This record gives sequence, structure tokens and C-alpha cells, in this order.
Amino acid sequence: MSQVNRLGLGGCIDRTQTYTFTFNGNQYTGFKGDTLASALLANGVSIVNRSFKYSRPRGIVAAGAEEPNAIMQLGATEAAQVPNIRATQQALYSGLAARSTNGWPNVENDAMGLVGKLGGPMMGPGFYYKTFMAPASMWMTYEKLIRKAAGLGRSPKEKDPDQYDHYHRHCDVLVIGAGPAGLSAALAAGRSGARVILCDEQEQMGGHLLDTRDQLNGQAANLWVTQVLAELASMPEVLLLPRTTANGLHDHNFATLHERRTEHLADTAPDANQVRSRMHHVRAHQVILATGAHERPLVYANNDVPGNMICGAVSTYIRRYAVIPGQRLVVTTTNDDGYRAALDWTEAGREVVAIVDARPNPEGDCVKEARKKGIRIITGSAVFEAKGTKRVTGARVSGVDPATFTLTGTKEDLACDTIASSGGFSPVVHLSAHTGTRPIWRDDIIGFIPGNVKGLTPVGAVKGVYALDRILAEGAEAGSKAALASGFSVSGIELPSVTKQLESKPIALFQVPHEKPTMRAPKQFVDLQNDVTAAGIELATREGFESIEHVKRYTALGFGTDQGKLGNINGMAIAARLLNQTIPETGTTVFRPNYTGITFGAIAGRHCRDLFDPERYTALHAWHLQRGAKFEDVGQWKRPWYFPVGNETMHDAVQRECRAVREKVGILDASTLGKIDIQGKDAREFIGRVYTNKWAQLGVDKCRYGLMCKDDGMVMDDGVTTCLGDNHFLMTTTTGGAAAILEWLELWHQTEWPELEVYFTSVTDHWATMTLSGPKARDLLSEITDIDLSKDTFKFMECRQGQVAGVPARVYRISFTGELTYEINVQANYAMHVWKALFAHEHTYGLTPYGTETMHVLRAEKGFIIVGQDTDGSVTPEDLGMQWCVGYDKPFSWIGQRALSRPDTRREDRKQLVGLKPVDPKVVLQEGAQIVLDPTQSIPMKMVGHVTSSYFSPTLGHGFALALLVSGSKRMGEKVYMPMADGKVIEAEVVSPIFLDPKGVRQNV
Amino acid sequence: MQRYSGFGLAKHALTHNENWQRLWRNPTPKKKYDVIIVGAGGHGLATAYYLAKEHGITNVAVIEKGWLGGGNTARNTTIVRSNYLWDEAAALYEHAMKLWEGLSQDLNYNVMFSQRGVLNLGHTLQDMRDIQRRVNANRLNGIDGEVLDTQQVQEICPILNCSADARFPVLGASWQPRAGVARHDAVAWGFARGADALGVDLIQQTEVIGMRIEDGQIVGVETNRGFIGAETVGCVAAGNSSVLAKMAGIKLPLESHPLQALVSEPIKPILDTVVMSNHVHGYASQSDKGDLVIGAGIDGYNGYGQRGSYPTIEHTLQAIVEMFPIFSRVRMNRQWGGIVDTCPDACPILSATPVKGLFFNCGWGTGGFKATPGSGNVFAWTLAKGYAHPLAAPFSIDRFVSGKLIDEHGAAGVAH
Amino acid sequence: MSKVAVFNQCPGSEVMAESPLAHQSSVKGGRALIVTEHAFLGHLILRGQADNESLKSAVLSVVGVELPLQPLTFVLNETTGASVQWLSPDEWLLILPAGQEYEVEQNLRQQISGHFSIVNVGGGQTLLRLKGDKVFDLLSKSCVYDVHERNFPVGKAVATTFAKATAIIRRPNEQEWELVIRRSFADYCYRWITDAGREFDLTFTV
Amino acid sequence: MLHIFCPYCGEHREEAEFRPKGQAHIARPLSPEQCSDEEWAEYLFFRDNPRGIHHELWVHATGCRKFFNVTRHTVSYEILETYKMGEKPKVTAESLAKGGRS
Repeated sequence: MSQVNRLGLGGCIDRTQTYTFTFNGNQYTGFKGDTLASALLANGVSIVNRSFKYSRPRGIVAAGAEEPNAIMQLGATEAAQVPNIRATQQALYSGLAARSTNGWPNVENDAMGLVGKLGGPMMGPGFYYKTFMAPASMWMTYEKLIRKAAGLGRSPKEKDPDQYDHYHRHCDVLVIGAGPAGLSAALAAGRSGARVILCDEQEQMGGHLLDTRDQLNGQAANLWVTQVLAELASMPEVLLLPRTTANGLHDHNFATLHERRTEHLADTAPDANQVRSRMHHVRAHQVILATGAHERPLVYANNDVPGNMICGAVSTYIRRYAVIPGQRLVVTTTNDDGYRAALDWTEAGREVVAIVDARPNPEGDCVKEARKKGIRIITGSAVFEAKGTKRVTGARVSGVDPATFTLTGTKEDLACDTIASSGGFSPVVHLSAHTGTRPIWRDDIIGFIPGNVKGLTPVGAVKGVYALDRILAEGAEAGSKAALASGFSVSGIELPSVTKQLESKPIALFQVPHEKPTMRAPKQFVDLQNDVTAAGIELATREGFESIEHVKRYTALGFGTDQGKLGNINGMAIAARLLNQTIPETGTTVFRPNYTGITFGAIAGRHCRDLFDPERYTALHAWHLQRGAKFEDVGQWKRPWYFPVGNETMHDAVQRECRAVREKVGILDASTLGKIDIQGKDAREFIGRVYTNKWAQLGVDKCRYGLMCKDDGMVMDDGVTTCLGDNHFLMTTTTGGAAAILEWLELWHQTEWPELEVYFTSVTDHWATMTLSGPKARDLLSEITDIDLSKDTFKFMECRQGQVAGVPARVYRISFTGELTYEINVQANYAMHVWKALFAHEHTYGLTPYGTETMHVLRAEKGFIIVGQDTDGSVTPEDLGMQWCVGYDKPFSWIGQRALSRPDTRREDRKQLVGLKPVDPKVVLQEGAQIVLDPTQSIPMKMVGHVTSSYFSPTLGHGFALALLVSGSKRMGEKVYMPMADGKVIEAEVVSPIFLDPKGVRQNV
Repeated sequence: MQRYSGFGLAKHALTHNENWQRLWRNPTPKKKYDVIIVGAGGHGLATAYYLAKEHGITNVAVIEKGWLGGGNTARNTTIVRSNYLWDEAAALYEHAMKLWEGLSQDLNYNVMFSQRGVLNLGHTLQDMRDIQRRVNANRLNGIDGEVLDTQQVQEICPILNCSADARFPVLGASWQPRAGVARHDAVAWGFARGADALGVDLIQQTEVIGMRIEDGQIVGVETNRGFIGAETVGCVAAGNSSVLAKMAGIKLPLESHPLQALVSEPIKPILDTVVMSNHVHGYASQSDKGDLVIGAGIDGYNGYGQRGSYPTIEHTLQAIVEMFPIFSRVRMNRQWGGIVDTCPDACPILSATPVKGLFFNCGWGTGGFKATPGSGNVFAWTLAKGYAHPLAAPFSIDRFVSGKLIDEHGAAGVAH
Repeated sequence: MSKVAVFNQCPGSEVMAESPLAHQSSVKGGRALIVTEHAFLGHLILRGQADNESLKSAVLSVVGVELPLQPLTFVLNETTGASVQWLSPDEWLLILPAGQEYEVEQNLRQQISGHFSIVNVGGGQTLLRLKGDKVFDLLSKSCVYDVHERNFPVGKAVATTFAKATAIIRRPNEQEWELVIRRSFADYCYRWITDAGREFDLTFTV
Repeated sequence: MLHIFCPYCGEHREEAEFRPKGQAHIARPLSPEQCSDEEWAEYLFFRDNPRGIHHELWVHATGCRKFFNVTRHTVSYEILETYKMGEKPKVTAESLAKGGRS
């Protein structure tokens, strides 16, 4: 098909660049500069979609973000699929492949249309709440059918090949919208030297000036646009962002701008290094809102038949794209702007059948111009019904009295294929309302304007100013004021001359009455995308949905991808009339981000895949990788979980690693432990306040285990702290708790005890920690250290300084495995050297690297807890049987102490940490298994605790577990039961949580 | 009350839908009621409905400062499940679940309760331990659920990224088949219609501005339309509880935070179940209309603004793209915020207060919607009898003094 | 015996040190964005009261620069390359030429009286130098902080977020920027920078 | 997203650098063991949670790591002042009521 509706001249399109594209499998051509919508119209495509509920044929209505019908599935390949593209905002490119989102077998002939026709009367708002209830079991089946009919486009089924990113920007003045108001504001602000960002959602900046009939300085307005843009582009501190939608304006003038960088070029970024789109996170000192206004269509019967459009869109297609969307036009309007469409149409050489004006005596300049051109004007009237099904074939016109909502006078049918309507303008106030400010209704402009928002200045059409000279002047003033407020001196700009147009006042008309009552008239659509009709709104108000929020939710008004840009005000006005209220009484809708939809990928930015969350590595990570370690995620850290050899299973590897530590020597990379250097004369006092146990007597080079509670008495962290000097301690924390504990210490110091002389510094990353554990640890370490390791010189729970493999090191003789253990700490840059030096003796001593799983088995054999695994935020030190670690008589009431004497923490039947030994030694209890005393009871069973840690011990030769059990400490020797999901009941004996070497002989050798 | 049915729809179609009745009246407040409920959200309306239906107390007013069902009932992500860890919480939520299962029929209003199952993903070994613990507890409490491995998760949700090289690979999940979603607005409207039909006065656009207390006994509430008397007052006003409590001279262990949610544009059915992940902080389901309904986290600061911070939304969508890489090109349509009253133990308060006759039902945090019928049911019982329903008793405000908290942070988490 | 344990943590030159990026390889690209790791410098955290005169005089005599008391600034000793950076009202970061940290710490400790602490953190962080026309763009993609020259003149130093990690950003001269990043996050930062810098054809030398 | 003035760094910084830490000026009782259970619960759990002016504690987590106080309106989210630890707020609900501002 050729471009039957393309005009021979004009438009901001590049006719030398022809693009071929497909729509619903048919091939068409368009030009560079077209949108998908303008190209479809150029090719005479009328039906672009089927409606959501009634499957009625739908055509293009608008030319911008407010388009409700032309919603497309885009993409030539599976991975490049994009659902719900607005054809009016999608630039045409070569090879673009678009499909309608609804319609089967196709949009021209849709089988569901019949259902819509027949079932329509039963499918009023909320019909599904009133049915599908019996029998109850059938709902899930009904729901499947409902779901199938729902949705617009579809998600791709493959990963997105494109990349996205974020850009944090800061500016003095952010100008949103590059129409006349925005351009003059940006120019005024830019000339002051302020940092200015000007963004506009369209392919080209200029807004209304790109298709206005008004002239600037006696020339076409877009010449002025070009000139201003050139000056702005030359200013180093001005950033121009075309194709960039301000989609959210958040607290304290934080705006999110979505810039489409390659979406106008191809399905996927032409160059793999390009980002498809970019979110600019802008913190602006001042924001100028120059977002203009959307034209409102009139609501009349069959106003959804293809060929019904808004007036402004008709002008835009003719003037900007050189496309005329029909042959014979009827305009129905409440204001002067409607006339422009007729004038543009007739100048393009096609027939204007009539302009139907709801005003009795319109007298503006364009009215005169229309008269001069011989266009028939029918005043005091409106189109109340469109004729046709797949395309408008005529318009039914009648006199109308908006005040009484009645038709008057005689009726007349006009033959036409296009009806353009204008019911006035709705300022695009959306962004001003995102932080909760309500827009304000103005009767004089028949629209809402932005409420007061700190740091935000609305200018131009968005505040109901429609005269071009005033728009330009206000823009310039706002730009200057914003720059001034940001501390810049301004000199103003010279404004272009505008020929004054005399305008006559618009009239308020939203729904055009019909000869039949609304409930019986042909459908009068308010929200085209969601098939919300005036009758639907009437039904909602009849049923008691009187708040506008109720009406919206009951009818789905404004819930589409267009978010009701065309329909919301009409819907409100209709509800107001039905409820006999004013529009402000009826209430405004709440506008929320986004202004227009943005892909998840763009919002996620670069923070996906391996950059979703940082992976933290120790200094030995590369070695672990090379050794074939399997890793466990612990917080953000990647920790070796176990080191399989050959085809070993995890169980085999862990058993081998455990035996190696118990029999020879193993090594663990413990670098992830949190480490905090604490210095100051009150360091000891401070530590005594935050730990449960006593620190007053700890000598230099001695280590001690400590427990930390919150002030509710519940255990929150643990670790070993070493006294390095009288005023110097090194605290270790759990891997996951490192950052939180440092902040915790700072919190107490800064807010409660600033008088204590103490400083905390994180050294987690500075020190690499290698835990050498096992009976051969001393022999191995002595090969490469100058530290005297002899039993009586370097005792258990002591620290020494010396050289290990030629590297200065602090060695702590502490043990989490129960074996003879040396924790070697070196400056992390030298860790690999030391580690490798140890492994030079691997075969002599049977040195075996072990991971976290083996560490867990070994520590559990000793009854050592893991905070967060054996505790859950509801466990006190006493519950853990760790009274030995509680300084009840410390002079300062340490954090957590007071809470331990509350009624619930004093209870005798609290859950306490115990060991469990399965009666069947082969059994390994399930971690998380719930414990009962009587397995024969019926459900719900009385549960008395749960298994927190459970392993098979190669040393003990049987499975064993730690558990929290009600009155556990008094149940030693009793049997408890774990009823499992497979129906089996597992029996275990309550034992001490210390399974191995309760006297601690092995670690003291 | 006009009964709804498919037959009724056809009948009304013939008369151009001109004879549908109001779902509720718009009554003028009386001087005195037996019970006043402050807050016409789902919980308050359910309380009124059950007071009338199960306790025969129909001289009840529900006072709402805005429009009914307009608070968190209208702002949540509609997930319904009962797989809570501790016995007390599980019992309460399971009580709600059982009511959900017959709610559409009971109310003669289709609340579109869709038992499509909920997956709670585990990404770390500790996640999986917690999941085992919770599912075992659920099973012994008579609540359905099972622990799935990665393969089984993938079968239930084929579009979920279960690959081993994900930043936080899916190690497994808990699965509650009876859980699902419901149409949130319909829940409020159904309860409102039911309560109204039983004689309850639903008084909208009326704000409580004070509590009248005489000798330690509540005698009524001051409103912007004058005083309304009642010797039993139940406050069920999520997002406003501390403010109401202050009117009665009471302080609560609550903080009100913004909780955000968002929806995508509608797309064809692709996600047939509810997927939640505490670890990567995202959860999603797909509404019957086709929108992906996505929950974001709580903002850390107090806020009554019904909006939160953009980074929270951003982080949530990063999680969603991590979980569902194919959604990268699906567009987010709109975001919004609710105000959640959070308790230190992530469990609600259903409690008498030091003021005689004054009760509070609050602190549901992010977990309120799923409890709606259960909460209303036990709170109605509590108001009718003057003392706590056995299922409500553990949720007394006294627990913060005794220390007997019910710490559901694990099960409540970020996700709801 | 001193109440604080201080020791020389650097071995002799026979021990091979490994930077946090030792396992990563360099990226060859253009000159619009050049990132170079400067590993193994001495990093000390100094804490104390800003009104402690001995602190100020010690820093001046040992490092040769005035202790910066103005928030978000750092002072560079052009001769030695040592710098002292304000981190918070009672906290400074000293970055020293490799191997000097022990001597500097000892000298400072001798001269400072009253309540203070000095901690060697050199193993825990590394320094990247960035230059080229696209540094502003890379930083703007990565940090919420405003790195525009009007807000970030030479001599400024700011601790802030860097992607999902943290970093210190410093501007030692008109041409160069510095990033101080934590060891355990270094690989993440490397991946982030190489990914975000791809469109600028970055060069990354480790 | 909030824009918060750090009183230690002396400039406005993005919310992403901060963490909120709840109501400000909650002092730990000096003699915890002398507190009743009710008093201890009050300190641990009970908060003003006002709709309006709120004094709250924040920490400049990725900046100077200092804790400080913010006076913020919990509906408009407007920040009326920030002040250092140990200082008292200049703006309170009472002072605003007296001054006639809201």
C-alpha cells in the first residue's frame, strides 16, 4: 500500500530516508521523522487495535503520551520484544515490526468482538464481583478464562540483550518540557551561567511550536526553536536531553528522567557498547514545570470508532508529519483550538464538512478565519453520536444545552470519515502531584493547575496560560527567577514577537447528552483503553460508589497504560454531574509516578546480573577458585563452602576435611570475620558495657570470647576480643555482623557515652585471617615462624606477634574447632604469600583447606553457637546456657542486662540450647525440624523446639544436632521426637550440646 | 440485600442496568451506638460485619475520615498466605485463611480469592534452614506447605531465574498451595455491603478528632461532624493508630513507615503464582487484569506521606529483573505508597487499653491484608465480649512489658 | 610498655605483595578514560580531637602539611606525595608513600598527647587514579555525589556511595581524580568501572 | 528521595548516604536496674510516632559516619533543621504552633 494520506509538502520529516516497517505482518513504508502512528496513518491504516473488554475496533486518537488505543507489541525477534509501545511516541526506524496487542484472528475481524457485542450489557463495571461465585470450586477455572482475555502486549520470553544505566545529575534549574515556555525559561536561566537541564519527551524539542499556526517574529515558529536550541547547545552548563521523559518528581526536587538513547534507532542497540536507555537521577535546586496541556476529547456515543480523534492530533499529523488522517472532517469543539484542525485540514486540500461548536456565539479570530475560508460552522451544537463500526461514516449533530444536559433544536446527520473533537485542555500537572500536593481546579480554564510545591514553578499551559506571548514571557521570567534563586545574576532575554490572536472563551462541556438516557444510548467512552463508558460511571454512582476514588476503582477509569490522560477529567466531570457536585467537590485524582511507563531494565540500570549486589572477596579468593572450592553466600561475601577433590560429593568432602582437622591439620580462610580496632583509655570500660561478660581483668596479649546483646536482652553477635595493650583491643565480629556492629559501637559512643575516650576503626579488610587448626598445627606453623609456639610459652587464648613466612603477623591461639589452633593475621596484601608458604608443607603435614561447612560441623561438635543459626533474635545468653559468659555483678548495667529480669526472660520454661543425639546413629536430623514430646498427638501438635544445626560427625561416628528446646536444660537424657513431612517420626535423645572433648583438652595441647 | 448471581446480571442487562441497588447507604450518624469502629478499611469493615453477623450487635457505626477501603486495603499487593512461623501468628493467619476460603460465598460478593500458591524463595543456606523450620511448624499446626528444591521451584515457575550463576542462586523455596491473591477493593466493598445490609452505619468523610473519656471509660468520639457516643470503641486505623492513641492519652509501640508497591503495564498471563524473596527483596504476582503487582520494601524513616523513596523502588525492580530477567523490557506503570504501622516484633496488636471500652487493632506492619477476615473476626469477638478472643490474646500490648514478643521478622521479612 | 600495640606490618621486599586486583587483568582502550591502580601505598586512620594542638603540630612536623579542619578537604604534600584527608570531625586519612606507614605512625605517636588513635588500614584499601575527559561521566554514573567542578574543586575529598559499594573520591589536581576503595569490594568496583566505562573505551591498568 | 544537610560535613547530601535510626533523644535510663518493667518497655519500644514534626536520629553512613538529629515533617517530608548530637532542636511542634507556622 502506498502512503495514501501523505501530503506532498511540509512536515518535519526527511523524505529522502524511506523506512520499511511491518504492522501485523503487512509491509509499509514511512519516512525518517515519522512516528509509528504517523506512518500508519500515512498508509491509511485505520484500525490499529481491539479494545480490552468489548473487543471493539480502535484507531489512533492522539499524537502523544495521551494515546489510549495505539498500543503495540514491538520487536522483530523474541529477545527484542517490547509490550505496550505507544505508536504515537515510537519513532519509526527501518525494519520496525509492530503488532496489535489484541484481536484474534486479526484486528480487522476479531472473534471476541461478538462476545463484546452480545455480552456487553452484562459486562458493566464490577460485573465479575457479582458472579462466578458458584460453585466455589469453579472460580479458579473462571479466573483462567478471565486472565486469558486480559493484558495487552506480552513479555519477551528471552533475556534482554540490551544494557541500561543511571546517571546522577545535579543542577540549578531543571526545565521539564521544551515547548515555548520551557525554551524561554531554559534560555533565560542558561544565559545566567546556571547549570540547566532541559528535557523533553518528544523526538524533537519545540513542543507546540512545531505544529502551531502562530508565527514568531513573523516567521514559522520552528525557526525560533532552532535558533534557541542552537544557543542552548552552545552553553557549557546547559544540558539538552531530547527523547527524555521526566517520569517522576520526588521529594526535595529529586527528578527521574528517562532518556531513550537507541529505542528510536532499532530493536536493540546498534552498538553493543551503547545503552538502550538511561535514567538520569536529577537533584535540582529549582524545577520549572513546562509540561503543557493535553486536549480533552468530548464524550459522545460511539466516540471510539476509528476516525474519532482529538483536534490537536489532527493538526500535529498534518503540520509535523504531513499526514492527513482522512478525507472528510467534522470538528466538534467547545473552544477556539478546535478550529485550527479544520483550518489545517482545509489548507491541506481536503474537505471540512463542518465545525460544530458548542458555544452559541463564538467570535475569536480563528472563527473568523474559518468563516472566511467558507467552512460551515454550526454553533450551540455538538456531535452526539458517531456513525460507523470500523470507520466513522458520519456524525450526528444536535443543538446542545450543557447547563441542563439536554439536546436542543433539530438533529442533522453529516457524512464524514473523521470526527475531531476538542473539549478543552487539561494541564499536565502530573509531576507537581507526585509528592502529595493536590492540583487546584480553576473554573475559568476548566482544568486543574498544579498546587504549590516548594522549589517548583509551573509555567505556561500547565498553569492554564494558553496565549503564546504570555507563555513566552512567563517562561523567561520563571527561568530568570530560578537562576536568581540559585545565586546567579540574570539579564533576561529578548522575546520574539507574536501576532496577538483574539480568543473567545471556551465552554464547559464534557459528555455530550444523547437522545436516549446515558444507560440506554450507544456506548459513550470515557476511558478508551479500559472500555469505561459514561454509563459505567453512572452505574457506579447508582450503586453507591460516590467518591471519585471508588468510581475509578470500580470502573477501572484511568488504570490503563495511558493512566487516563484523556479520560480522567471527563470521568470526574461526569461523576460530578451525576452526584450533583462541583468537580473540586468530587475530588481530584491522585497522580503518581510514572508519568509514562518505563521498562524495568531502565530502572534497574547496570545493577543486574553480576552487578546486582557486590561480591566481596578475601585476599585468598583466587586461590580458592583455583583449588575448585564451592562457595557459600554469606552476606555479600563469597566464602569457600567446601573443597571437593575429584568427583567427591559434598558429604564426602566435608567428612574428609573434618577428619583432616581432627587428625592432622586444616586451614580455613577466616578473613571475612569483622575486625574492629579499638583504642583509647576507656576502651576496656566501653567493651565491658557492650559485651555481656567481664573485661576488667583481661591482660595484655590475652583473648576472650564475648557475647553481645541488644538492650532487649537478645543475643545479637559474638566473637573473640583481644587485649593488645592496656588501651588497645581488637574485637572480632561475625562475618554478617561486621558493619552493623561497628555502627552499633559508634551509636552508643556518639549518642550515650561520648565522654568515654575510645575510637573504633574497621580493620576487617586490612587483616587477612588464616585459621590453622589441628593436632599438627604447631608443627606446621613452627616451620615458617619465629614465634615460640611451645605450649607453655604461647598458651591457649593468647596472642603473639612475630614473623610468619617472613611476614609480620599477629597470631591468636584461639579455637572454634576445639583443636589446637593458630589464627594467623597478616596485612592482607601479604596473605597469599603466607598461605602459599603454608601450602609448601601441604604434603608433609597433610594440610587440608576446609570451608564453612566443615567449620560448622567442627564447631557444633564442640557446642559452639553460630549467631543467626542457633539463635534467632529471641534467644538470651541464659537460653544458650552461657551463664559463664554473663557478668551479673559488673558495676555498669551492660547492654541487655536489665531485659533479662523481665517476666518473660525469667520464665523457667524458655527454650534452651541442647544437644540432640538421634537414636539411629546413621540419621542426620533435618535442620529446622520441629520437636514434639508426644508424636502420637493429633494436629495441631504442641511443638517444644526445633533443630538449629545438624551434621554427621565422622569423629563421633553418628549424626548429632543442636536444638532449642523448651526447658531443655532439665531434659537431659529424655527422648524427643521429630515428625517429618514424609510421615516418619525421628527419635532423639536430649544430651549436652558439647559432644566432643568437654574439658577442652584437645585445644590446650 | 439484592443478591448477586450470573442470572441477575442477565436480568439487569435487559433493563439497561438501571435497577441495580446501592451497595451501602450513606447514613447520617446517630447520637449513640453500641460500638464505634474507627476506620473503614478492610479490618474495620470486617469487624463490623462479624459483630453484626456473629454477635448480633448491629447498632454499630464505622467512622471513616476518607472513603471506605481507601487506606492500606487499597494499596497493598493483595497476597494472602498463612505460613507464619510462630504458633500464635500462624493460628491467627490460618483462621483468616479459612475465612478467605468461603468469603465470596459468605458475602455474596466475589472477592476473587485466587489460591494460586505462594513461593517463598531461599537463596542462602540459612534461608533454607528457616524455610524448613517454618514449613515444619506449619505442617504440625495443620497449615499446608512444603519445601521445594530448585528443580521443583523451576517447574512451578518456569520463568524464574533458577540458574546456578545468579548472584544469589535459588536454593529452594517454601510453597503454600492454598495461598494466593485476592481483589483488594472487592474485599472492602464486600464487607461494607454485608455490614450495611445487617444494619451497620458506614459513615464516610467523617474524621475522629478526639476521644471522650470519663472516669477511665470511653464514652464516645469527637468528630468533625460532632460527638458520637459509644461505650465500646475499636480503633482499626492502620497508618493512623498512634495519632488516635494519642487522642486517648496512650502511647503505642509503633512506628509508621512508608511501604511502596508498583504495577507494570498489563501483559498477557505469564506469571501464574506468587513469588516472594526476602533475600533479594522482591516479590511479584500477576493480577487478573494482567499487571505484574510488585511489592517494594519499607522505607526506614517514619512517614505518613503515602509515598516512599525512589531508591526503594529501584532496588525492588533490580531484584525483579534479577529474578525474572525476561521482564527487563516490561514497563512499570505506576508506584504508590501506603503507611504501615510496624511493631518491634513484626506482629500486630489486638488489645484492650488502659482506657475501659477502648480497644486497638493495629501494628499489622506489612501483613495486614492477608489477615483481613481473621482480624475482623477475632476483633469483633473481642469487642462483643469485652476481653480478648483466644487467638487475639497473645497479641496484647502487655507483651512489650513482659517481653513475650512473637518475633515474626523471619516470616514477615520485607516481603508480603 | 606502650598501652597500644604498634608494629611494622610490612615484610621485606623479598615477599611478594598482592593488590586487591591482582587477579584481574588490565583493559586496553583509549585515552578518554584511564584508570590506574596505585597499590601498596601506606594508609593510616588518625583519630583525635580537632582542638588537640599536639595533633596538629605532629601532623605538620611528621607529614609536612597542615591538618585539614575544613570538612571534605585534603592536603597534599607535593614533595613527598603524602596527603592528609578530613574524614569526619575527629577522623583523618593519611595516604603515604609505600612503606612509610610504620615510621609515620611511630613519629606521630611520639608527638601526639591526649586521646587519639592511629590505625594502619593499608591492607584494606587501594587507590585508583582516573584521568581523561570522561571521568566526570564515569563518576556521575557511579556516585550520587555531585562531582561537577563547581561543587568539586581541586583539594576536595568526599566519602560517598560508589555503585552499591562505598568509596572516597578525591581531586588532587585539575587533571586527575582518585578513588579510595575497600579491598573486599575492589573486584566489584573493577567490574563496575569496566562495565560502565565500556562506552568510553576505557583503559584500566591494574 | 530526601536531601539531607549533614551538620558535620556541612552540606546537603543524598538520602542514599544516610540511614535513619528512629526517634531521636531516647536516652537510656541511667539506672536500668532501678527501672520498672514498664519503664524499660517504654525505653525499648514505645515511640511518639507523630503525624507532623518528628525529631529523629540519622547516621551519615557512607559519609562521615556521624550520628545527628533531624527535625522532619512526617507528612510533607520537609526537613526543618538538622543538628548535632547533644544539641536541642530549635524547631518543635510547640514552637511551630506558637509561631503560627504549620
